[in-house]
Amino acid sequence: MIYFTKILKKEFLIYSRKSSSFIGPVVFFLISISLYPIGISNDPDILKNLAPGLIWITVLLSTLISFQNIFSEDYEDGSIELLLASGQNLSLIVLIKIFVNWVFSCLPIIILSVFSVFLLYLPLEGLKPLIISLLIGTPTICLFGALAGALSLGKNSITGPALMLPLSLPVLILGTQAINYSLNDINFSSNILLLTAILIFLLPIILFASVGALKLHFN
Amino acid sequence: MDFGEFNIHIWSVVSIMGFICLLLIFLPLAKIRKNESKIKNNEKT
Amino acid sequence: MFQILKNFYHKLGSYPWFYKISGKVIPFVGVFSISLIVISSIWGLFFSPTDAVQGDVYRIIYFHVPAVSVSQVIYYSISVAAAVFLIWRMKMAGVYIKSLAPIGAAFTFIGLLSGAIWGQPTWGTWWVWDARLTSTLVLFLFYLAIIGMQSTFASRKSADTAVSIITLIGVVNLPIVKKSVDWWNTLHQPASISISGESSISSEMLIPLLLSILGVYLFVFFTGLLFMRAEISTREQNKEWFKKLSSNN
Amino acid sequence: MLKTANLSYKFDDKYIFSNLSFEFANDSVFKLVGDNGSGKSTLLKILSGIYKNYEGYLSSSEDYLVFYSGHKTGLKNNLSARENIYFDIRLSKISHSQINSALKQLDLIDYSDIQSAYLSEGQKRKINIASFMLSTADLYLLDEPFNNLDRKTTDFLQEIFDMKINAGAKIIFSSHDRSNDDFPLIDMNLFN
Repeated sequence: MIYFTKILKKEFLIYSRKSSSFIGPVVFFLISISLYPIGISNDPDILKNLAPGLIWITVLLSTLISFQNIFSEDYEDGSIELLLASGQNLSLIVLIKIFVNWVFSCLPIIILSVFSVFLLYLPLEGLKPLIISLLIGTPTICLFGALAGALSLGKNSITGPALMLPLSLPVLILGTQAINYSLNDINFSSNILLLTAILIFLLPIILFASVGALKLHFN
Repeated sequence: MDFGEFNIHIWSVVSIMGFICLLLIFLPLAKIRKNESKIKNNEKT
Repeated sequence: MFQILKNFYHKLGSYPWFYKISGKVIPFVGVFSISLIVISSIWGLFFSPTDAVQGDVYRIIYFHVPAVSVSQVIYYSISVAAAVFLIWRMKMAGVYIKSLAPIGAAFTFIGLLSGAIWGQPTWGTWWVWDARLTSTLVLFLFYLAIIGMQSTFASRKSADTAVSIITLIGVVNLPIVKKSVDWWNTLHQPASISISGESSISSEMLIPLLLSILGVYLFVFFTGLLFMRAEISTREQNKEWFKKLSSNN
Repeated sequence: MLKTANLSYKFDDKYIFSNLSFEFANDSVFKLVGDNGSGKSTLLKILSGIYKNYEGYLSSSEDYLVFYSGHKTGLKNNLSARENIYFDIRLSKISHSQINSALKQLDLIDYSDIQSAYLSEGQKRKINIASFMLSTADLYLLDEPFNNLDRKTTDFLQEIFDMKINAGAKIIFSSHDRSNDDFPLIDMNLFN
């Protein structure tokens, strides 16, 4: 247990030192959110309809930028070898890494997305489903990112992005649908439940697969 | 279809498919030839 | 019977045996498949009747339908190979996946492109975001992912394992994508354009279509053998049997 | 007691080494020598549990704690030397005073709060030596520990070796230098 809290602390320290890890996604998010009205239209009616999708897609893309960070640095500097040599439960370590990555790359954006509601004229009743769906949906996307990162490990390959899109498509649909439901006064809880189910169902599978993929690089 | 008639939709599909099929044949053939000739060259030297 | 199958399985797993046999089979399959494609194309393009509704453009069907159907069949076959590789560690299954993936990608691309070119004059649009088209696009992405995965691993065996995992993820993911897009479409505004109108097809059109499907399947078999030979010749370059074989030629 | 029997390692279809049978007794140092590509690093990685798909047997008579140090240092660029040692996952709980004394002995105390991205290769190796010093493992697997070191640190590393052995641990390390010491040699060239 001491071992895992140590890793958790270490990861937090590393991410907090590496300002690009959390400022990068935030800057990306702000830039895109402010570019949408300019690029599409500043008509509130048009933006209102697009807002759920735009916010979700932006969050998804900024995750896409950061998922490479999860393992590539550890691979470059040899930390992964030490983790493998330690004989400890690797899936727990991977879980910690994904969690810290989520806290630093997704959580700030989710908090910021509150403001994007005003910038993109999303009606206020859409705020609650937006935040809830992002909070439950983004960990799943981070999981996919971890798998893609573990497979391509430090090399720039098209595999990561090519895997990310199809895997995260259902999550994106459920998330944006939840917001649209609430705007039309339909109960959106079934979408949130489905997102939760996806997360709980995929968590062990993806962890197992990522650990397997990591080990493949040391064979 | 009349022989004299030119339908751009059909013929673009035909030509793209033909081109890709040719690629699919000649890429592996070139690779096989390269690998086999590499051995021959090694033996000569 | 079982013994024969088992022997065949072991032979199929042996590189020299496969290399020798495929070398003998390839010319026949090649000539046969290419002539089938040529015959069915000429038949379909010039001799089958013009469609009453769509006019001549419908003739794209002789290229579009075989390409789309073969691209899906290839994906199912490589996911079977992926399972075989992960369970029985059969090396030939890895070769099979690596060789068939580019062919599958090529035919998915042809399918998407010919579909778009066909859709433009008939439905007035190049693309519709319905479940079938989206899942074909996703299929293309998975092929690309499989092809892109090859270069990230130093060891062949690791690369094959990773590729098998991706393939199986894809085979689970594809129906999910299809279902969720379907669901999304029914909940959104109903699509103004429906592509699903299946009209009955006359036998004069059906025969060249069946011929072209058969031709493309055989062509995939042919190029599949070629790609597998190329892959084996790369992997086994330094093996005695390969050196002996290629210096005899 | 660590034992290998007919240990072989295959990369794809090519054997890196084969039929390695050894007994590594306690309280001793073993030196792996061999040409480039003879499998020194690979053997260390197998013994440390990083590589798992070897052939043959690897067994030990009791549970032991392994300390592995490879070519790659495992140091985090944006952590300081002190933090890198404190958060070194190979070490159990250690106090800051222990870290300080280790850094002092290695002449690193002036650099202890600088992020390791700005340290030289030799200094990075020294941080790893500090970790090695503070570790209480039973089996040490070190990949080329004497590379990139100055005379003084080399001597110091030798002293730590003696210390560890007196404490009952065993050390297996690799080197491309065949001369000048009295450790039992394992020549990897013999198993290619």
